[in-house]
Amino acid sequence: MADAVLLNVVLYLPLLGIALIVALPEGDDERVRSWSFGVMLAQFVITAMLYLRFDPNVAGLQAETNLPWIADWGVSYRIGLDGYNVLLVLLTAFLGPLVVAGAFNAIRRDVRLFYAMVFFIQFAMLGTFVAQDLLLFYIFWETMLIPMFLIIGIWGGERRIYATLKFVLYTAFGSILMLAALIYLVWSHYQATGNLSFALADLFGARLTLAEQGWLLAAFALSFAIKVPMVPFHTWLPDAHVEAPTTGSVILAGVLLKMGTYGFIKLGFPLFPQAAQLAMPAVMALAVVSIVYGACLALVQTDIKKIIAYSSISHLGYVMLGLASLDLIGIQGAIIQMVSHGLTAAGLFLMVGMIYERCHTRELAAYGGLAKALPVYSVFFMILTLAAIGLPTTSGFTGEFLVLLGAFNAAWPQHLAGDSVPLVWAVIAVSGVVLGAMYMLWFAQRFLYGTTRVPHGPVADLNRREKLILAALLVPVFWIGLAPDEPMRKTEQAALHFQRLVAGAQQPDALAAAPPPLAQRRMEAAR
Amino acid sequence: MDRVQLLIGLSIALFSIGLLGVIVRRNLLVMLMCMELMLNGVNLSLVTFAHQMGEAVGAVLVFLIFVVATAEIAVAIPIVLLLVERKHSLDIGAYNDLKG
Amino acid sequence: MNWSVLLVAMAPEILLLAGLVILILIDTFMARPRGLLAVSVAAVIAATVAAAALAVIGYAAAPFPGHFSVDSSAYAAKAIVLVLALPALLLGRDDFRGGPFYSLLLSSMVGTTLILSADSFLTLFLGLELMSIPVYVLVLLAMQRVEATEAALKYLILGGTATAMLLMGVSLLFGYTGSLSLGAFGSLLDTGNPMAQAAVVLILLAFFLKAAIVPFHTWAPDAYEAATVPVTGFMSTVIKAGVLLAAVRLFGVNSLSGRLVELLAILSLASIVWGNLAAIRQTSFRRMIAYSSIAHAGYLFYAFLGDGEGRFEAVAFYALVYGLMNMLAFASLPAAGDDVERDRLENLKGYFQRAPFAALMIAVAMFSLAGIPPLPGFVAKFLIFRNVMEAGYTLYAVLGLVGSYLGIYFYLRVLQYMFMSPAPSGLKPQPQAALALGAIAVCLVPAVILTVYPGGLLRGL
Amino acid sequence: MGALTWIVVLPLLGFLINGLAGNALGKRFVSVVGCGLPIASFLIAAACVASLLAGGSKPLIETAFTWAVVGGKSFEIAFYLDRLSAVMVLVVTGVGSLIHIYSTGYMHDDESYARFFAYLNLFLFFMLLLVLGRSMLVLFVGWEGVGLASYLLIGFWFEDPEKAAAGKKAFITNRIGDAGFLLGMFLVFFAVGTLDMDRVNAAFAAGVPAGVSASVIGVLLFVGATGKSAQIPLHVWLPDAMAGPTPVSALIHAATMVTAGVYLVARMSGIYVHAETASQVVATVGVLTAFFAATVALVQTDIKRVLAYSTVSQLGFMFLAAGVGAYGVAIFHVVTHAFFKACLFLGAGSVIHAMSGEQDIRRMGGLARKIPVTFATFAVSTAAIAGLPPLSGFFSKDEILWFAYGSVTGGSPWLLLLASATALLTAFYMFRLLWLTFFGRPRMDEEVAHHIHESPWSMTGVLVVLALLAAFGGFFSIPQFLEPMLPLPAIRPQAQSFHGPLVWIATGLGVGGLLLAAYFYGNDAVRAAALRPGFEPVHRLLSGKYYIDELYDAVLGRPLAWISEKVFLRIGDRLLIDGSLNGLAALAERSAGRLSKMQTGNLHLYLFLVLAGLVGALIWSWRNG
Repeated sequence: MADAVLLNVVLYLPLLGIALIVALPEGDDERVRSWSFGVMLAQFVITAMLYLRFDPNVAGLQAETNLPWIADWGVSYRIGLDGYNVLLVLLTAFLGPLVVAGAFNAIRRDVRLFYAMVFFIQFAMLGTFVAQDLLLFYIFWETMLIPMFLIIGIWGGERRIYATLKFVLYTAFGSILMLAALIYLVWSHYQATGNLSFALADLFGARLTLAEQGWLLAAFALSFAIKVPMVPFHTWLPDAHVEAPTTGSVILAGVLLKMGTYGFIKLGFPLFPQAAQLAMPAVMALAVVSIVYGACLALVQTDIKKIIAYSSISHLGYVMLGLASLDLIGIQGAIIQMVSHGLTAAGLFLMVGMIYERCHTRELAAYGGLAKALPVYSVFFMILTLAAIGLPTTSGFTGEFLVLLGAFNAAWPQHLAGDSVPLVWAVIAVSGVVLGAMYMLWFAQRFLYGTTRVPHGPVADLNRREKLILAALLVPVFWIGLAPDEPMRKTEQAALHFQRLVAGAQQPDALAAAPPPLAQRRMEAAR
Repeated sequence: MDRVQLLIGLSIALFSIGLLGVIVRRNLLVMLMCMELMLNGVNLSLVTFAHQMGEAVGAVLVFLIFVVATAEIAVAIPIVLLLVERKHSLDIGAYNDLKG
Repeated sequence: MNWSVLLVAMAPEILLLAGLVILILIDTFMARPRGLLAVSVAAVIAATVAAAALAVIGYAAAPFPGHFSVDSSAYAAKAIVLVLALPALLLGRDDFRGGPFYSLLLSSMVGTTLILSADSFLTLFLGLELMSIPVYVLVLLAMQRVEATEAALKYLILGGTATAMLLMGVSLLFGYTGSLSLGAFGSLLDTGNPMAQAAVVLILLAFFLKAAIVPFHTWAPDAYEAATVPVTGFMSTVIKAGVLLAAVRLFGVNSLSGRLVELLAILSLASIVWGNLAAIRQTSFRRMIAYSSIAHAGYLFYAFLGDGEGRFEAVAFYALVYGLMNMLAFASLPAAGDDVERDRLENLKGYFQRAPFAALMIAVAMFSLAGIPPLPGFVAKFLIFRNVMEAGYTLYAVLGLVGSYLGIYFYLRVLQYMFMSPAPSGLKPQPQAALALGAIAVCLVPAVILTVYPGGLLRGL
Repeated sequence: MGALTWIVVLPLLGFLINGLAGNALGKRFVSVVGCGLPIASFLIAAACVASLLAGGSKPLIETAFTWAVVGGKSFEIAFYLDRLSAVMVLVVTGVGSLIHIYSTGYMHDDESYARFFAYLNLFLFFMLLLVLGRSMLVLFVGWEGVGLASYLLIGFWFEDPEKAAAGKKAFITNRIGDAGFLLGMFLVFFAVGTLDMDRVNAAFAAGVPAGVSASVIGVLLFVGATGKSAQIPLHVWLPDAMAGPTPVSALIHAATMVTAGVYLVARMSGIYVHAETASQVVATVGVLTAFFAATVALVQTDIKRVLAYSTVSQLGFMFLAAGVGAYGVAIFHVVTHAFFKACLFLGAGSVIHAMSGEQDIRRMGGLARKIPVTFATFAVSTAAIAGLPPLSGFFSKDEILWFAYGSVTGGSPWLLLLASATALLTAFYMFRLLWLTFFGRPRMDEEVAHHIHESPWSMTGVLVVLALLAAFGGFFSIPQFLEPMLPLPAIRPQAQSFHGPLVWIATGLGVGGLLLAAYFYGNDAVRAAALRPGFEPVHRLLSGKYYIDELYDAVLGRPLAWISEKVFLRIGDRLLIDGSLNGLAALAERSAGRLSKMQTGNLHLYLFLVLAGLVGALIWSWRNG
């Protein structure tokens, strides 16, 4: 009970934060900054408490709130923590203060609106993760567009308008189809069971023909794949990242992209297990393509942010690969990889922002030998880079290792059974670690080593605030790298649940034989 | 063919002529007249039906229509006057400043 | 006839009429008329409260059996249109010096409330005309710009044509069924008889024309652009809501079938796409809203594909939210001196710098109209497409949603102007007029409530 | 924390202290920490080994903590000490400590003194993880970790793009190997369900588990080994790695890290004994690498590069041994090689130090008298690597040749042939190096010559110790020491009688090399110079290292860049995806324009639309209504 209250507090603190800074007098930017930071910090502390109180052995929801919201259509205000979201909620809350602190210097225009928007998006993201009701999830999911649109569009770079419109229109298209799909899903579930409910718990295992599942999964998957993003739905990401202010990039890479993968693991696959099983080879293929494609493109970028943006595509490919493996280790690895990427990518973008504030360019060619000019900066940068390419003892390794192990574990038996395609994908994915090393080290070498070139230099090394931000960021990086056991135990139940739902579901011909009423009526309409 | 059908045909003819008139004629006043014509077509049919099935209510509607038609014209004429005062033309083709 | 029943049942209409009479008296006998706004606002509020109250207690009666009856849903509908009329009144003063505005608006309101409890085509026709004719006048009354007369003419001629079509349909219907009751219309929906078909189609198209559905939408952009802000607001919200709710009453609970479905679906879809696309290129804010309102008319008629029960709920909720948001946007526009100036979309550039609050309000309105959660516009849209989907028209629902996707872009463009573009030189911040703030409040408060807890209203409907 | 854990952790402490606070603490303190902790862990290691042997060589196992538990399978961070790891850990900590001490002298004037020791300690930490890890996971952590350390140390002087690039090359090449390693590890995990290597070996001892083939695993793991141990085709990084400071070359790229591959194969011998094909691959690759590298070493002129190629070549020998099943012998050579090669590199370092940075042996000569200690130690080690009895190299190399020929598991004459040829070449180019460096008349310019001086005792002392080890290390027969756990293969019957002659052959090869070198490079290498024109093309090919770097760049590097740039970025992203999207946007814009044009403002048109709509609707509704 107490936990439920706490969770709601966590969810609504950002709105309180908005109220606070709006109440502040115009122009008192310093206070706006410090108060925002305070609120975010409080949020993180409470979330951490929730995390510690989270019982890894309970399979179902914890800290659950369940109130009728739009009772007439069985929409309920239902939020809670489970293995799926607990780490992501923690991650979101953890990045909050860092994001706020990271923008102290960078944002000088419309400060109040800016922090209001940061709070707003924080609210939306947390809501997306904790929502346990399909419509509620969708609402939070879409809400996120508004603040992001403004953050990129107002405080962004040269081509910010193009980037932000591209981002919104890309994402909104997916969401529209998802909306249609979820209405259809709920209604046919109602037709089949007479229980009109948007609660996820009820919708798992809704009676649907394979064809219906296919269509619905396609609709859901499209919007998730756009958010992840998986190749070929990724072209919004580089533009958004490049044009977004540092904060925008950090939020985007740190949490927002995870919403896509989270959607897959929490909704997309479990809701339509039979179709998901059939789709898995395709998903796996796309995932591996994303890994390689993203890495290759990162190899030829000249804009620092773009390099990291494309590397994100590659790293999230691993997440999808882990999910697609349907192997417990792989699933666990996928969840860890989500968090890991959230940490490292956020850190790298923060650091890009820090150098950008000093040197006012993101052209890689303009830099060189920072290790000499900015030793502290370089050390942090090197560590994050290595974490990103999955060097052991960092979180990146834990994620990649488990994902690849899981993928291989799942693929080898199929290979023995005569289907070597998954094995091929798994092997290609493993070779992805080489590509990762290639672009990241190539990047680091141009950036940190060689003869020293600092645009608008000489510039000061990191100040205390920045050092603290990055140091704080490294704590979980090494924590997950050295002792992932604790977080993984919290997610294990969820991974099992996912595996049971998706891998466990057997292809039912009985369902296909008797289509539910809605299908017939749809045919009528089409006629 | 009996009288009812004849009258209905006539009324529909009136209505159609009115509609076509509104569409093809360029002169504002003529257009307004054509609108009246349409309404009269309706009236005729209403009366006919009312007579045919001995239902008074149809005839009642006719009276309402008269009133409303008058009101419409009462609004329309000043508008026409204002327009003419502006461009000194009754040709509807002259009035297409609003577009896009 | 029982007068007490009459008084109670027709309370909203009577209150409005009373206000109307007082206004006319003031106008006639006072040298320098004052307090017009107060009186009209008082009358509308009183009527609203009455309607709402009666709706809540679920009062039902038939003072004029077969012609005029009321029940809770009718009252709810009336309450909705009346609420929407309030901001229009409040905004009106700056554009209209003097009386006619208020009296005309009130009489139009009387007509609107009338059609919302009409049982026979007599009342319906009377109400429709009573609703429309004052608006013809209102369009040109402000005399803010010369094109107003042209707009009024176009509106009047097309409106008149609509009336004629409606009447032709009615007479055919009368000829086929020998009755003028709305019930008769419902019974005609699925008869194969060509005459009946013609009657239904004619009446339906008349409503299409009033609600500006493609290809009968052409009057809307011109009329909306030339009319001043409050009138545009009134047309795009109250009139539209009135027409649609009347249509709901007309169709009753009969679900459509066969050709009619296709007719409705295709034309609505056409207006959704057409409206959303044509809005992209506009430079005049009101014209843009006009096209968006064409699209929204499409969504609203989409609701008729759904089954009878859900229809009223969907249309009422949608009309309310849509109206509130439109009014919110209109109320928050910069109060530039010249009407043409005020209308130019360019003027919104850098609006956030000049008037943050107003800009945010417009932003809320735009996002809501675009149907992006958590704003109520989303729930409204969801409601409509849910009904369509439930009726089994999955394909149409998906197409409609995709069509609505086309609409996002031009709403975002407004935001881009306000937040992301530098202000054109020579624009100084103007504070919102007190009345405008009042109008904003009238729109915002319900909107917020509907955002946080839409379930409440939906349960009521 | 148990003793084994301490062995590993102490260098880590050193890294943290020197890395975080080094610059503040001052050189003296840094040296104490940097050298003290490795020595400490050497002592602890020695103690542990003692207790191991006392305990009847029952492996010591120490579980630090559980890394993760997934689906009932647990990954544990545990340390494991048996005779094999005992040998390795002693070499690593022992030679490691010596080289640390040496570095205090060698790096004395470097501005990033603390950073250097931090890195060295970091390397030691990972290397100890590698050799002490019980689970392949831990081994892999160390495996990647030493890669990181070598990356950092090769690029230690990162201002020079060349050096930084060399570090990158090393890391990426290793990563390629690691990919193979990972796959092999996955396969093992799939087969056995655990990564603890003792369990794995036990499981395979009971027979190859269902569903996997030992050879596939063996080859995959060997791919990892080729990366780490610079075998064909992944040998390209090691010569470039000489860009790092010389002590690094000695420690990482000669004595310890590069032998990790050999250790892996020996450690996984349980699998390789079932993997005939894999073993043949190992042996073949080993011997080919040995020969190939030796030929390249013939013509190198950079003192460190000569040693680098000789390292590659010697590693080849080790894999040859491992490939024919003589794992103990392989480890034996690992140890002896660690001694003499470390000594050689440090000696080279001392030379470079004396020559104030000069590395080109064509500009040396006549140093013997000027830096006697360095010369003496260098000479001993050279003789050792050349395999002159009774020095350590002689014993290990002899055994290798013997098993290459005689082993029942894959021994064959042609292996012997190539190996012997390589041995000859080795002796030749090593003595060539010795001659050009220390004999003949000085070829360096005046003020360099003027500065030449013997290194401080901290360096020479280490050289002496290593030279002694290189000389007498061979008398401690590691193969017998490892026999209990790594039994030597039986000898083919028809080879039985061949052992005696082989000893003489081996000796002969060494001496022959010596004489040849003396002949050609005696009195200022005039004969070699005379020979030169005849062998011009060969010489170019060899000094071009067979142009393998260029080949890789042409076959892999450039195509990858080209595809990424031209195909993926230009065609994929910009043209196909964004292109089509922008197309759609433009379409919407255009149709928007059309639609607003249709609103001409002409009332006739409006009314006509109404009529059209009306008629159309009526007709539509009448259609077979």
